This record gives sequence, C-alpha cells and structure tokens, in this order.
Amino acid sequence: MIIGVLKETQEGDNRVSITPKIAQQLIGKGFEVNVEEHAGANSSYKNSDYSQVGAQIRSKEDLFNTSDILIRINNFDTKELELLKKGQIVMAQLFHKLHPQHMEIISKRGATAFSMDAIPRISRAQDMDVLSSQNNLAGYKAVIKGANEMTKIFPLMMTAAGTISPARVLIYGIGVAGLQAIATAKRLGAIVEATDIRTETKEQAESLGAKFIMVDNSGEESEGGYAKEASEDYAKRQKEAVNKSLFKADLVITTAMVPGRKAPVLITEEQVSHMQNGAVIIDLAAAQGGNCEISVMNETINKYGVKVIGTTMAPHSVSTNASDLYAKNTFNFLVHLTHDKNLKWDLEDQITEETLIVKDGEIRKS
Amino acid sequence: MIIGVLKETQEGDNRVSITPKIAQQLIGKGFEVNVEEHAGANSSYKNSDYSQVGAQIRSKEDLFNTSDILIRINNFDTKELELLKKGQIVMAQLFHKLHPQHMEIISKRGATAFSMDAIPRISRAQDMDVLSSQNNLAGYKAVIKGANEMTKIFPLMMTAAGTISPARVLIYGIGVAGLQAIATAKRLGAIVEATDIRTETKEQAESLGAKFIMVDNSGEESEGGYAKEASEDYAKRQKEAVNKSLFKADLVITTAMVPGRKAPVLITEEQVSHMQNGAVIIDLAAAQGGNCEISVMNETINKYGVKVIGTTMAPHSVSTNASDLYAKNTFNFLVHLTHDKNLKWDLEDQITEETLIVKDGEIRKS
Amino acid sequence: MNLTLDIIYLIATITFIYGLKYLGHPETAKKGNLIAAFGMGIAIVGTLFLHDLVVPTFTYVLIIAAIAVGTVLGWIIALKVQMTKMPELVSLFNGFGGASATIIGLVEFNKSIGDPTQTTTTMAAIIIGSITFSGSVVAWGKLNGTMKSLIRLPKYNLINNVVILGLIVFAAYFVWSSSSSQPLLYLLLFVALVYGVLFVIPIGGADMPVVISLLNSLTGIAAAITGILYSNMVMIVGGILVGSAGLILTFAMCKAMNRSLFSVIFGAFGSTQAVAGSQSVKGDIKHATVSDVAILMNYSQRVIFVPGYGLAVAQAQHAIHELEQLLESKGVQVKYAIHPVAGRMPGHMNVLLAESNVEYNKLAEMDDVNPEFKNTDVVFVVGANDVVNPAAHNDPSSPIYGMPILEAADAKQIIVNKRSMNPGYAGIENELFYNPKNSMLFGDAKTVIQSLISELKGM
Amino acid sequence: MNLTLDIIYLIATITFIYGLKYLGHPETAKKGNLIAAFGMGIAIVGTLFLHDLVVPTFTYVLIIAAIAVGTVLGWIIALKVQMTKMPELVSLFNGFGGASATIIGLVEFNKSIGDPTQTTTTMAAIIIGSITFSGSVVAWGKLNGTMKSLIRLPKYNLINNVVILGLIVFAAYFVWSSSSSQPLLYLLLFVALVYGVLFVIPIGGADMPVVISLLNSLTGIAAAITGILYSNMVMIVGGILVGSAGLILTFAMCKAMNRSLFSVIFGAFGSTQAVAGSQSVKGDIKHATVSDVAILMNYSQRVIFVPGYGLAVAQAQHAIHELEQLLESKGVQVKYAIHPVAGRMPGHMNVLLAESNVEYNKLAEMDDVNPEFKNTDVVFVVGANDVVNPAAHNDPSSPIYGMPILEAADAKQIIVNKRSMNPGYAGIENELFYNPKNSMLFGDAKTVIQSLISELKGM
Amino acid sequence: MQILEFIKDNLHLIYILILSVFIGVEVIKNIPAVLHTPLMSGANALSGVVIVGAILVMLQADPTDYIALTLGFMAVVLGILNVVGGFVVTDRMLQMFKKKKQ
Amino acid sequence: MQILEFIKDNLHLIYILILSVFIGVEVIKNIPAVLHTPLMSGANALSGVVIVGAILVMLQADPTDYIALTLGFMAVVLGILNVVGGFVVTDRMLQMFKKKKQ
Ligand SMILES: NC(=O)c1ccc[n+]([C@@H]2O[C@H](COP(=O)([O-])OP(=O)(O)OC[C@H]3O[C@@H](n4cnc5c(N)ncnc54)[C@H](OP(=O)(O)O)[C@@H]3O)[C@@H](O)[C@H]2O)c1
Ligand SMILES: NC(=O)c1ccc[n+]([C@@H]2O[C@H](COP(=O)([O-])OP(=O)(O)OC[C@H]3O[C@@H](n4cnc5c(N)ncnc54)[C@H](OP(=O)(O)O)[C@@H]3O)[C@@H](O)[C@H]2O)c1
Ligand SMILES: NC(=O)c1ccc[n+]([C@@H]2O[C@H](COP(=O)([O-])OP(=O)(O)OC[C@H]3O[C@@H](n4cnc5c(N)ncnc54)[C@H](O)[C@@H]3O)[C@@H](O)[C@H]2O)c1
Ligand SMILES: NC(=O)c1ccc[n+]([C@@H]2O[C@H](COP(=O)([O-])OP(=O)(O)OC[C@H]3O[C@@H](n4cnc5c(N)ncnc54)[C@H](O)[C@@H]3O)[C@@H](O)[C@H]2O)c1
Repeated sequence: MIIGVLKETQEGDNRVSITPKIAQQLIGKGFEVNVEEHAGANSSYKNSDYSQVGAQIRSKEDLFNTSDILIRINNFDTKELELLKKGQIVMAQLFHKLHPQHMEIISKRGATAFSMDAIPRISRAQDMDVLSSQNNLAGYKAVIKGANEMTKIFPLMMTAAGTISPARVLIYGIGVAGLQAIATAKRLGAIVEATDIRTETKEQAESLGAKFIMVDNSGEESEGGYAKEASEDYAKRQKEAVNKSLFKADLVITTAMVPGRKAPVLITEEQVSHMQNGAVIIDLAAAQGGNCEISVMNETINKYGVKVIGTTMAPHSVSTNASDLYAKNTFNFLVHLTHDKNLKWDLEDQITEETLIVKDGEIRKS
Repeated sequence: MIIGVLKETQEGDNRVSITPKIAQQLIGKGFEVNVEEHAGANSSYKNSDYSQVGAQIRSKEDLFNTSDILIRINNFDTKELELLKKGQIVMAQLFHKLHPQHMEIISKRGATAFSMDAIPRISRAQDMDVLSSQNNLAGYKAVIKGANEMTKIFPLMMTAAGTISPARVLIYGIGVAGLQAIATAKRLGAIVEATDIRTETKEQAESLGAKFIMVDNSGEESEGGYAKEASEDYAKRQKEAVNKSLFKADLVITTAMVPGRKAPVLITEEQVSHMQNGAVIIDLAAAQGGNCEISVMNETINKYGVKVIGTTMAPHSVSTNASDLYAKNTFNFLVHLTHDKNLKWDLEDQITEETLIVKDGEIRKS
Repeated sequence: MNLTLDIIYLIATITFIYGLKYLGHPETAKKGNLIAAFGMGIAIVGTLFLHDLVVPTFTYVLIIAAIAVGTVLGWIIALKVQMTKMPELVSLFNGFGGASATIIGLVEFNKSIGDPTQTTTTMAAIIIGSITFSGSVVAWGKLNGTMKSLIRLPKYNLINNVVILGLIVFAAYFVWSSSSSQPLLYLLLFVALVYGVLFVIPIGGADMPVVISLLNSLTGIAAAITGILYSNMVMIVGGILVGSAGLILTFAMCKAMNRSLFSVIFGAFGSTQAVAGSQSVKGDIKHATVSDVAILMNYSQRVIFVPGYGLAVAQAQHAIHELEQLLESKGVQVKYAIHPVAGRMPGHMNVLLAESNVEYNKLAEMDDVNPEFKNTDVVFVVGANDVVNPAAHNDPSSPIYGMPILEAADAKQIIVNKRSMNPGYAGIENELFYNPKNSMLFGDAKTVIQSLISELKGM
Repeated sequence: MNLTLDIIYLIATITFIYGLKYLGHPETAKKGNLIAAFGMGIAIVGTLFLHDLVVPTFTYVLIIAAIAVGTVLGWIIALKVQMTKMPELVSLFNGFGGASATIIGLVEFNKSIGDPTQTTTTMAAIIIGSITFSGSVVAWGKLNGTMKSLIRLPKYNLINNVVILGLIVFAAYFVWSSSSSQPLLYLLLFVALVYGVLFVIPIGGADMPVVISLLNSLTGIAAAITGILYSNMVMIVGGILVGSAGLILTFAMCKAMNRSLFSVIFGAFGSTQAVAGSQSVKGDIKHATVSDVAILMNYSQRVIFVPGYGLAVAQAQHAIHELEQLLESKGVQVKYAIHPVAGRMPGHMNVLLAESNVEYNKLAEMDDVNPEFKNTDVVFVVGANDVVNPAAHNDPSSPIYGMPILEAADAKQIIVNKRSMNPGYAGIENELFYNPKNSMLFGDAKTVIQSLISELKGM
Repeated sequence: MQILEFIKDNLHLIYILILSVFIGVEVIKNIPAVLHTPLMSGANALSGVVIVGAILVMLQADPTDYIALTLGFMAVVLGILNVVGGFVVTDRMLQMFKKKKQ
Repeated sequence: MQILEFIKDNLHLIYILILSVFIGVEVIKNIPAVLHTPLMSGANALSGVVIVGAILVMLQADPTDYIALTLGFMAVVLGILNVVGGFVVTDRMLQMFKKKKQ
C-alpha cells in the first residue's frame, strides 16, 4: 500500500501531515511512503530527513498517479480532486458538511474519502483526534500571539517605578483551545475570566485558575460534550453577564464553535466600540465565520483602538509540534483502519463508520 | 518652569516620556507642561488625555522655543540639538560616552544636559532608574517575542497524540533583563539555563528556577554590580561551558552588556551554524553591537536554519507599561533635582553629579 | 511476700508501661513488645520461685509442665498462623486469658466465702472472665467464618440487658448470702458464658476488631480483679493498664471506622447499613486512614503517584509536590505516572504540576511507566478514575474500551483518593476500587495530602 | 483519717493531673489553671475542717488569720505586678513554698527523733526546702536587678560540691545519732541556705528561668517529702507530679535555649559566651521559637508578611501561601507588603507569589500598607532585610539612605526570619533586628514556615 | 457502706488504680490507625498477666486437692498460651515496620 | 538495709510515686515553648501544696507551744502566698491566650 504525503498548499500553513519519524514507523509497518518535495520544509524537516528513513521524494503529479492513500492536513481544491483515480483514498480535514461540492467530485471519480475532522470524540479515539491535538496548540499560541501584540505585559509587577497592574484576559468557549488558553494566560500572570454555554465547564475552568462567568443557560441544549446553537435569548443574557469583563479586558480570545455550523457571534461591533483602547481580540473561530462580528480570517483589523485578529492559524505557527501531533494522530488512525497493510473496512466500528464520508464513489454522509 | 515633552522620533519606538497621569502630577507640583502633538498616540494616550489634565498641546518648534526643560526618551539628533538655546536643559538617554559629538553641540549652544542612562545604580535612585524599568520589560517581551517566533511551544505536554518536550531556553547575562526573561520563560514551562560573568548571579538565577551555567571567572573584574569587559580567555571558557546547552536550545536571549562599551560577542557565526534547525536568538544587545556575531539591529536574519532577531525594541512594543514606568522615573528624577520648581544644582549629590553631563555649556563628563 | 519479688513486680510493671508506650509508635513498637514480654517473663519466673510457700515437687512439675505445654503450643500456633488470620488468633488468645481468670475465680471461691470483699472479687473474676472467654470464642468463630456473620435474635437488646442484670443480682446474692453452693456457682458460670455469646453474636463481622479490643480490655480488668485477690501488684497495675489502654484503643478504633461504640454494640442495625453502604455487586471496598497510608508510604521503596482531574479540582498540586519531596527525603523513590488524557485538556497534568515546580524528570509517560508498576510498593491514585479503569481492557461494552490505561493494579498496594464513589468523566464504575489490593482514602485531595504530609512528618 | 477527706484529697490529686495536662495546650491552659486551683482550694478547706483532732479556737483563728493574710497579700501582689516582672515573682513565690516546707521540717524534727525514716524525711524537707528558698530569693534578686547578674567565685564548682556533700553527711549524722541538738539543727539549716545561694549565684541572668523551673521542681519534691511525714496523699502525689513535670519542663526549657542543663548549672562560662554571641553594639537580639511565633500569629487579628529575596532563595513561596491560607482559616487577616525593590529584579516578589497562586488582592503596595502597620499585631519579615532597614531614614551615611522602606517597626510585634545575622544586598547592619519589639526566628525560610504550619495546625 | 470501708482500707490501691488508668490513657491516645491491631495484640498479651494468679493457685493448692490442681493446670496452660502466643503474634505483626531500605 | 525495709513497708507508696512520675512526664512532654513560663508558674502554685502540711503543723501543735504555733503561722502564710499568688499570676499570664477575635 502506497501512502502519498502531499505538501500543504494553504497560505501560511507550515505543517506537514507525516513527519520523518512517523514515515519511518509506517515503513516499519510495511507501508510504502512517498513524500512530495519540500513537504516538510516549513516544519524544519528536510527532504533528506525523509529519504534517510526510507521514504521516496516525489513530485505532486507522481503522487496523484501512484498513491493508494493521499494524505494532507487541509482540504483539497476542486482541481486537485479532479485528478483522483477510481479506488484512490484521500485523507484530510475535509469538513464535508461545509463542502458538499467536494464530496460530489470525489464520488464522481469513484474515490474514497476519510475525513479527519469527523473522528468521534470517544475515549479510544483520543489518540487520533486531530481537532483536540491542534486546538490545544491553538489555545496556547493565541495567548502568546496576544501577548506579543499587546502594549501591556501580563503579570502584576510592583516596581520602584510604580505598579503595573496585571492584564485581564477573557476567554469565550472553554473547549480544548479555551482551556489551554486559560492555562497559558494564567501562567503568565494574567487575571483570567472565561465563559461557556456548557456549565459543566465551570469546574474545569476553575481547576486551571480562571474565574468562570456564569450565564444562565436554562433552555439551551448540548450533546455529547458539544454545544448546540445558542438561542437569541441566551446571547442577550451572555452579553449582560460578560460585558463588564469585556470592557475591561486587555486580551480577548474567542474559541466558541458549534460543530457543522457557523460559529456564533458573541462580540458585536457595538461591543467592540466600548472596549479599552489598546485591547486585542484573537478570534480563533474566524474560519467558521468568527465569534467577533468584525473579525476577518487571516487579517488584523484595527477599529475603535482595538486590534481584532482573525485566525485559525495558531497551530500552523507552532508547526513543528503541530506536525508531530498531527502525524501521530494520522498514524494511529491508519493503524486503526488497517490490518496487515490492508484496509479492514469495518463499518461496525464507530471510528471507521463516522470518518468514512465517501466509499468507492458512494457518499455516506452529508 | 516649563517642561516640553517631545514625541519620539526613533522608528518603532511607541513610548512617550511623560504620560497624562505624570503630566498632571507635574502640574500639581507647579510645573507648566507642554506636550508635542500626538506624542502619546502610540502608547494609547490621546492629545485630549493631556489637555484634560491641564497640559498644552504644542508643535515641536514651539516646544524648542519656549521650554526650560526638553524631555524625550531617545537621543536627539544633531539637527535638533542645533536648535537649543542658552540655558535650556535637555533630559534623555543621551549615552554620552557613545555620542561625544552630541555633547559638543550642546556645549556650544550653552545648554545643559542630563542623561537618564547615567543615573547611578544606588538604592535611593532606584525609582529614577530607567535602565532597570525598561530592561525589565525588555526581558519579559524578549521571551514573548521568542515564543511567538518559535515553531514549538514552551511547556512539556504529555498528550494522546504524543509527548511534546519542553522548550530549552538559554539566557546570556543575568542583569535586570536576564532575570525577568528567566522568570517569564520559566512561567511558560521552559527548561531555562542562564550564564553570567558575575558569579553572584548564580543564586539569583536559581531563585527564579533557572539552572546556572558556571564559567570559571577567575581573573575577571567587575565593579559596583556591573561587569567589566571580559578577557579572551574567559570568552573561550564560556564557549566551552555553554556550547552544549546552546546547541540544544530552542530560544536564546542575550542581554550581556558592559556599560559604556560595545557589547561583548558571545555567540559567533560558527556557533550559530551548529545550533538546532528552527532555533531563535533574540539579541537584546543589538543596539550596542550585539552579543551574537550575525545579529543586526532591528532586523531578523535567517541563517543556518536559525532566526536571529536584533532588537532593543522589546520595551517599545509594550509601550503603555514602558511609558508609564519611564514617566514615573522622570517624575521622580525631576522632583529630586528641583526644589519648589527650581533646579537645586546640588553637585554634592551623587545622582545630580553623575547625570549632569553638560552644565551651561561646560562638558563635565566624557 | 518476698522483697525481691516485690521489686521484680515493680520492674515488670514499669516494663508494661514502657511496652504500651512504645507500641504506640511505628519506630519503637517492636522494641515495646519485647520489653513487655521481658517484664512478663521475669514476673512469671519470680512468681514461680520467689515465695515463702512449701510446695511439693509434684506441684512444681505440674506447673512447669503446664507452662511448657502452653509455651510450645502458643509459640507454634502463633508462628504458623497466616498473616490474614491473626486477628482471630488474637481473639482466641484473649479468650484463653479470660478462661484462666474464670478458673482462678472458681478455685478461690471457696476460700473467699464469708469475706464480702473477697467474694465480690471472685464473682467479678468469674463473670468478667467467662464473658470474655465465650465472647472471644464467638468473635473468633465469626472472623474464622465458622459462624455465620450476622445472627440476629428478636429483641436481643432486651434479652441481653435482662441477662446481664440477672447476673449482677445473682452475684450480689452470693456476696450477701455467703452461700457456698457449687451448683449455683456453676449456674452463674453458665449464665455468664451465655451472656458472652449473646453479647457478641449480633455484632457485624466488620465491627469484630472493635469487639475484640473491648473484650481484651475486659480481660485486663479481670486480671486486675484477680490481682486484688492476691494483693498482687503486677496483676493489679498491669491489668488496669491493659483495661484502660484497651478501652481507649476501642474508642480510637471506633473513631477510625467512623462509628460510635454504642452503635457497634447496640445498633447492630446501623452496622448492617454502614456495611451495605460500601458494598456493591463488585464486592467490598476497603477504607484506609491517613495514617495507614502514611506508614505504608514511609516504609516503601518505590511509590508512584497517578494524578487525575481531581488533583486539579482540589488544586492540590503544591501539596502533592511537597509530599513527593518529603518522601524522597525519607529515601522513598517517587514518580508521577502521567496518562495522556488525564484531566480535561491535553497536557492538563503537566500544566498543573509545572506550577508547583515538580521536576520534569519525575513525570513518566504511560508507556514507560506501565512496566514499572509491578515493582512498585504503593501506587497512589489521586483524583484520577477513568485513566486507571480496567474496564478499558475487560469490558467491550464500556465507553472507554480500547483506551490504554495506567496499570495501577499491577502494584503491590493501591491507594485511591477521591471524595466519593462517584464516577469520573466517562460516567462508569471502576472495578479497580474493588481490587483486594486497593484501599480507598476518601476526602478532598488537598486536605488528604496535607494530612498525609503532617502524619509523615511526625514519623 | 477522715474518709471524706481522703476522697477530697483524691479529687484534688486528679484536678492536679488535669490541671497540668491542660496547662500544656494554649486552648485549655486557663481552664487547667482554674481546675488545679479549685483542687487546691478543696484540699485546704478539707484539711482545715475534716480532721479528728481537738483544736482550740485560738489555733483556728490563728490559722485562718494566716490564710487570710497570705491570700490577700498574694492576690494583691500578683495583680499589681507588671507583666514583665512576673518571672521574678514566680521565683519569689516558689521560695516561699520552700520556706514553708523548711519550717514544717523544723517543727516536726523533734517528734521524729528516734524514727530513722521520719528523721530522714524531716532532714530532706529542711535541706531541700531551704535550698529552694535561698536559691529562689537569689534568682529573684538577680532578675530584679537588685543583685549583680553574674557573680563568680573562684573554684565555685569545688566549693559547691564540698558544701552539698557536707550537708548530706551532716543529715546522715542526725539520722544515725538520733541527736536532738537544736543548735546543730540550725547550723544545718544555715548551711543549706548558704548552699542555695552558692548554687544560684554563679548562673547567668539569661539562664534564670531554667533555674527557677529547677528550684520549682525541688519545691515539689520537698512538698512530697513533707507529705510522707503525714502520710498525706495529696501532698505526696501532688508534690511528685510537680517534681517530675518541673524537671521535664526544665529540660524542655534548656532545649529551647539550645543549652544543656549541665552547662546552665556548671558551665557558667559557656553561658556568658552564648549571650555574647547574640550581643552587639546595637544591643541584644531576642530569639523566638517556632511555637512562640505560631501562637503569636494564631492569637492575632492582623498579620502582615514582608517577603524579600530570601523567600525566593528558599523557594518558600508555596509554603508561605499555605501559611497565609491556614491563618485566614483561623480568622486572622493576612496581607503581603510588597516593597518595590524587594528581591533582585523588578516584580520579583510578584512573580514568586503568583507561582503559588497568592491572590493579587492580598498583595499591598508599600505606600498603601505603611499606614497599616501600626494596627498590625504581628509583622513577619521573611528573607527580607534592606527593605525594612530603618537606616534608610536615620543614617545619612548608609548606602540606602533616602530609600523608602516598609515601616515594619510600627507593628506591635515584629518577627524576622532569616538564616543568620548576615546583611542583605546593601551589605549593612539592620537596626530593626535590635528593636525591643523584634524577635529573630533563624532558619531557612521554607523550613521555618513549614514548621510554623505544622505547629499552627496542632492548635 | 462496705464500699466506703473498702476505700478507706485500700486508699493506696485506689490511688494506684486511678494513676494507672491515667497512664494507660495518656500512653495510648493519638496512636496511628495502622498500629491499632498490633497494639490490641500487644495489650492482649499483657492481659495474660493472669498467669501469675494461675501459678499462685497451683502453688497454694493442697497437693491432694486434685480438682484445684487440675483447674490450676488448665488456668496456667490457658494463661501462658495467652502470654506467649500474644507476644509472638504481635512480634510477627510488627515485621511490617522493619525498614526495607538500606 | 533500712531502705529495703522501707520499700517493703511502703510498697504501695512506691508504686504511687513511680506512677506519678510517669504521669508528670507524659502530661508535660511536647509542650510548646510559649507555655513554658505559664506552666512553670502553674506548677509553682501547685508546689504550694505544702500548705496542707503547714496547716497540719498548726492543727497538731500544742496550743501552748508558741514556737510551733509561730513557726506554723509563718509556714501557713508563706505556703498560702505561694498558692494564691501562684495561681493568680498564672491566670494573668494566660490572658494572652484569650481569643481576641469574635
Ligand atoms: N485530557 C483530555 O484532553 C481530556 C479532554 C476531555 C475529556 N477527557 C476525559 O477525562 C477523563 C480523565 O480521566 P481522569 O482519571 O483524570 O479523571 P476522571 O476519570 O474524570 O476522574 C476524576 C476523579 O477525581 C475525583 N475528584 C474530583 N474532585 C476531587 C477532589 N477535589 N479531591 C479528590 N478527588 C476528586 C472524582 O471523584 P469524586 O467526585 O468521588 O471525588 C473523579 O472520579 C478521561 O475519561 C478522559 O477521556 C480528557
Ligand atoms: N528589586 C530589584 O530590582 C533589585 C535589583 C537589584 C538589587 N536590589 C536590592 O536588593 C535588596 C532587596 O531587599 P530584600 O530585603 O528583598 O533582600 P536583602 O536585603 O538582600 O535581604 C535578603 C535576606 O534574606 C536572607 N535570606 C537569604 N536566603 C534565605 C533563606 N533561604 N531563608 C531565609 N532567609 C534568607 C538573607 O539573610 P541570611 O543570609 O542571614 O539568611 C538576607 O539578609 C535591596 O537592597 C534592593 O536595593 C533590588
Ligand atoms: N473523548 C474525549 O475524551 C474528548 C477529547 C477531546 C475533547 N472532548 C470534549 O469535547 C468537547 C468540545 O471540545 P472542543 O474544543 O472541540 O469544542 P468546540 O471547538 O466545538 O467549541 C469550543 C467551546 O465553545 C463553546 N460554545 C459553543 N457555543 C457557545 C456560545 N454560544 N457561547 C459560549 N460558548 C459556546 C462550546 O461549549 C465549547 O466548549 C469538550 O467537552 C471536550 O472536553 C472530549
Ligand atoms: N541599586 C540597585 O539596587 C540596582 C537596581 C537595578 C540593577 N542593579 C544591579 O545592576 C547590575 C547590572 O544590571 P543590568 O541589567 O543593568 O546589567 P547590564 O545590562 O549592564 O548587563 C547585563 C548582564 O550581562 C552580564 N555580562 C556582561 N558581560 C558578560 C559576558 N562577557 N558574559 C556573560 N555575561 C556578561 C553582566 O554581568 C550583567 O549581569 C545587576 O547586578 C543588578 O542587580 C542594582
């Protein structure tokens, strides 16, 4: 079975889906691994690092022609998908609900698609869970980026030249990214507040030293640890509860998402206009439409004295770690799917079932 | 007595020497305070903030014409100095030893110069000590910037997708900036090592959780808590002792300086070439020539897979705090120098004596 | 009496005091036992030889034969018994002591007739001695499994109280009437024996140690009373010491079990409930006290901490670091086993423990540490649950089936600290808690660890 | 003797035991004192009225007058005396007790002649009683300042030993000869009194408390011996209790002062050295023990911590946070006063205390906290030095002159913890350490704070 | 009021009893829970001090009074069982407190 | 060997003495240093129990034996001074342990 590792094409994404170490492990398991030229360059992995462990360096074209499984982190574009051959498998974060047209093409080509973002959040799938592994880094990096952008420092300091009051950090959404953001901001000495629609996150936030801003969520639903879309009424209550903190905050990090939907708008332009001069907002939900009304993906907007940074890029900027984790997740996923180098197609298995979006041209999920 | 607060002209410096709060305090003491237009803009202070507390907003020309004391953080250039009038006082970080030609002009114009960088490191002058207050922020920001530039994260994390080993941070020079860098890196979870020519810094570094790399410093001198220039022999011993750590480091922060001299070169190009792929060097001594051979002030050099960032800019990027502290230092200094709005010219006093570089045209220090 | 014997008794008494005192501290307990045994030895030998009586050789031979038989028997039994059977053996031995006191009372009864003080004393010796005897034997049988653990008679409280009152009246009659009737005496003996049985039979198996301690205290009192018969100081003081120390110990044991003495003896219903509370389909769970765990750790060579989400909730990171350092300073090797998904976010335990400056090289990854558990004396699971749940291996229907876990069950002894029997994140029961090698140490992690620290510091 | 009196004595004895026991814990000490006083009261009243003697009214009147006079006098003196003068008063009272025993011995001497046991007893009462008396009076004089603190006779050890040996031989002569010579008796008395003086006079002023405790223990023994004269149980048991407890206390006091009893009594030279070690031009420094400071804090309302560089060196940030929380849980208000240049870098204390999660609102800036010191019961300076050095105000020649400091000296009580008398960063001496309100608590900050925590937890 | 009489006659004994109770209590309180069982066992061995009484019974028995001798014999055997067995079991229980390390 | 004689005659007394010493020691050990002085003072008051002896001296004195009466009088005064003064001073010392808070 030949695995083709593609270089990421998305602007600014420095990751690679398979690192030399994992390539070696795959080869050890009997797979053949071909890697696109310079695929690892931005994550500090050279072509030679791959060839040393026994992988072949190939052109992109070659990979599309010869691979049984094509692996990448980010979604494919239409042109690329048109190159697929019958029986070929693609494995990436396809976000199939947001991109049904892509599934159509794959189906048309008679190919197969596994979507990494669809790995279920169950205990035994934790080591394949790319959302967790990448969001975790995103949470860390959002704080570092925020601290770098701010014109203030995080910790309280009582010095001979006066006292610097600690930065106030406000976090929306206490999922994986939110929790790591809390931990990181707290470590640096900030006063951290956080809120989430799921009240069970209160204890978790507090266990990391944040103050939880409780918003009455009666009437709201959640499912399997995921939030569902919030009602307008909830949004109003949330604003009332959080505004006081928002208007004092030096750094705001938003991570609120609802799987398969546009991210909820939690900070309106009007709210931004009341924020402190010099405050920074890092919107990690920007790619899903953003939690802040004025955020734009991959841009820094300066408005009302506030810097609004729209990004999901945080993990990309810690590309070495992000690639290592992603590759390990992929490896675990491949090991789970296969037996003695061959796919098991075990549709009884929840992980296979939920990630297998298109099977030999048949669209199974939409 | 009229104080003129000039806007900083140096590229990228967002600070302001007097903040609205301090302006108010000076006015309270009977001074008249005139502020150049938009002087505080980059530190989030608007013109209106100043006028609200009773300061006048003036043009730069006006300030030069009317002020008794002209205040700025950074050095003046020759053209500006030519505008000085007899009896006028300038107060800034003049670094007179590095810029004797500036002193000549001031002397020629019959003006007076106080250099803020010359404030002695004695206990009662601590609240005027701008080097301490600014270097402290520099130490913090160097780590944040480094963390932002790195493709790895700082803390150890044992996750389902594998273990991320903690970042290794190496710090040269354990003065004020070095100590704060240690503290900040340690907070974020890095393994921190540090070295200094003054062995008394060992206990200090360890009190903040860093491992001290001891270099035999027999034969080296130091004076009043400051290092003197190191011998070549010391430099050799230092390389031997530190190289092992240097070549494993993910982030290196250099802060070593010798007052009134070029900063010592601690990392040669040859050493850089042995460093890890992806490592980052932040050279805080870049303005004084740099501790790293290949660093260039205000530039990011990518060489041998290592990012070398030359900067003293760190405090500027946390301009709000930096301005607050600098202004407070200046205020304390002014209060110390004056009695009932008039300068005391108390040359018996160590602080006045050491900071008064040019007095009414007479150059007192060189 | 002989002066040398007096002095020997005095010395024996002092060894008893020191013996008890030293038995109260782990470091000195062994020494204390030996000291007391030495004192007992000289008292026995002194009694045998230092007297002013004319004793025929036959009697001497008999006595020495009796001592020899008893010594050899006692020694062998004591050495042969399994560790786990020791409590019932103690109970049995205690019963023998009571029987001995009873016999002395019976023999002395005739001599005492007429002297009310002496009669009172013999009566007391007989009654207390035989209650201890039969009670201890029942307790032994229960612990042994020979007897059904819980036998409940209707209105047993009432019956018991009537019997004991009857006994007292009966004894008073003897004192008052100066009767010397042997049949009546044996009736008294019989009733006392019956009372002993009645007293112990309704008490639950889990409460047996308390009862044994109480009976033990009674034997001490019986010995003291017999001592009064002979004005023998070592018996009097020794007996009283055992009596009072035993009583205090009984209360301490009740306290450690969170029960009152009253509820142990009378509230046998309460007792069943309490036992039921910690029972489940999976079996019994065992409780440990802070001092148990402290001593266990103190005398271990290798300890592994398994931190989980509860450690974060309790904010016990500083406390556990202090515990680790304390143990290390006592020569115990300590490691933290970090499960990749312990806590609620990736790296949660790392963030937590870094805060309290736990050294990175003390943190072991799951795959590295799993083979080490079997060489570990104590694994201390604090606020963790799912990450040590064997259901991940055994139970395909469990939501965590297939997840790798920390193999805490391989260790020689497991201690789990959490606040209750509530499940963790996955919401499922944990069989590990019912593992025979496991004891639960309930309480908030921070409080518990801090108590462990103070306990350990006192050692 | 009267049975009721016996029972009263028994009860009194028990109150004495409880009294001593309770006096050992701060919470119960007051109660203990009252219980013991109650026991003493009933013993006295019982003795007065429950006897089978025929006593003329005159004698009664005399006794009651004596009691009245003594009670009123004792009460008034005890209430009037200044707090600081209490130790010498205790010494004086103790001397009175000894004198009382001596007098009893003198009176009973005649009756005892012929009976060696009785004579031995009276001799012992006279000798021990008078040594205590004269010794206590000398101790009182010394503490009082009436007597020069250190009087050294040449070869005093030799002289003392000869005198005490002579006393014993003298007493033995009385027992052996059954002599009834009054002049000889008074000579004995005189020599004993002289010995008491000789015994105490060479001992240094700082060691006086130890000596008083020792003499106190002796008075107890004297009381017990007198008790034997009358076969009086309360005197015997009470006296022995005081004797043994007093001796243990004496050892404890020696230990707390880091001296051996031997060196206190004989090594008077050592004593001067020890005192000299903690002296300086600035005056004396006082030492506090961990338990002193723990109790002080426990009974305070407001405590301020002043952390400095030493806290960072000791890495005691977690410990101090725990101490703070513990005190708060006991209702003590705790704040940290942060000096702007405490430590070695700006914000050093902030970084340090943030690590252990000290709440930001517990940190007070210098200018805000300085006015609060005067309402503070205890200020606890840990590993700080220059930042509380009053030389910054007073000494223009000092390198820190003009630096603002934390006004710790305004607090009611100051405790400074550091490892030695070494100076801090500025390299200068600190007058605060010699402030009469200050006590030094030497030791590594972490160790000291952890000991404070365990001590406080035991309260 | 025989009890009062008894008290009067045995005043010293009563003091001894009361003092012994105090010592028993003081010496045991605050004992760690792991030591409960060994202590119980040790105290049990001590309560075997009745053996002294049993020996006295035999010593004082008329050599022809076979009943007394037999009973005495039993008493001694039982008593010594209690003593020896008790101490040995206690000692075994306390093995666990041997320092394992070196 | 009068001492041995004495021991034999006063066996109970000797037990009482020894037990009392144990209690005295057990009860006091581990006392915190701040309580040293109050305890010393309290023990001092207790040592005033000689007053009982002093009273007995007077009670037993021949009413005409003025020397004995005078000496007894002094003994009583001194003894009661020790007792009353001792307890009152101790009480005052212990004021510092009153909880200031409420
Ligand atoms: N790491 C991640 O990224 C991540 C993310 C999401 C979910 N998870 C899941 O979270 C679980 C983690 O396992 P875990 O063993 O760490 O935690 P866990 O299974 O949730 O168990 C934690 C235990 O701690 C106890 N506890 C809570 N507060 C306590 C306190 N103050 N003192 C003492 N004990 C306390 C609770 O029992 P009591 O209530 O009886 O005290 C609970 O049983 C796994 O199921 C994992 O899949 C992990
Ligand atoms: N904050 C800044 O930016 C900065 C920078 C440079 C210099 N300084 C100077 O540093 C000084 C700071 O004052 P400070 O009061 O914090 O410190 P300090 O005056 O240096 O005193 C620290 C004291 O802590 C004690 N100590 C050290 N290790 C200890 C341990 N393990 N346990 C207990 N005590 C320990 C030392 O006494 P022992 O050795 O007897 O234990 C020492 O006297 C000022 O003079 C300031 O001017 C400050
Ligand atoms: N199987 C496992 O053990 C496992 C592994 C990883 C994550 N998880 C769980 O999965 C869950 C989701 O984690 P995630 O980071 O992927 O979530 P996510 O990225 O989908 O959302 C982030 C957070 O935003 C919150 N949110 C959504 N709408 C909001 C609104 N209107 N206002 C405020 N907050 C809002 C959500 O509740 C969530 O906490 C968590 O409970 C996490 O613990 C479980
Ligand atoms: N009066 C006060 O209380 C006060 C206030 C602030 C700072 N200080 C002291 O002033 C001193 C200097 O602080 P700074 O930050 O201004 O110093 P700096 O910026 O001049 O130098 C930074 C560090 O580099 C070190 N260094 C120089 N040459 C080196 C070499 N070849 N190799 C390795 N290290 C080298 C120096 O020893 C120094 O520690 C410190 O001791 C500091 O504590 C005192």
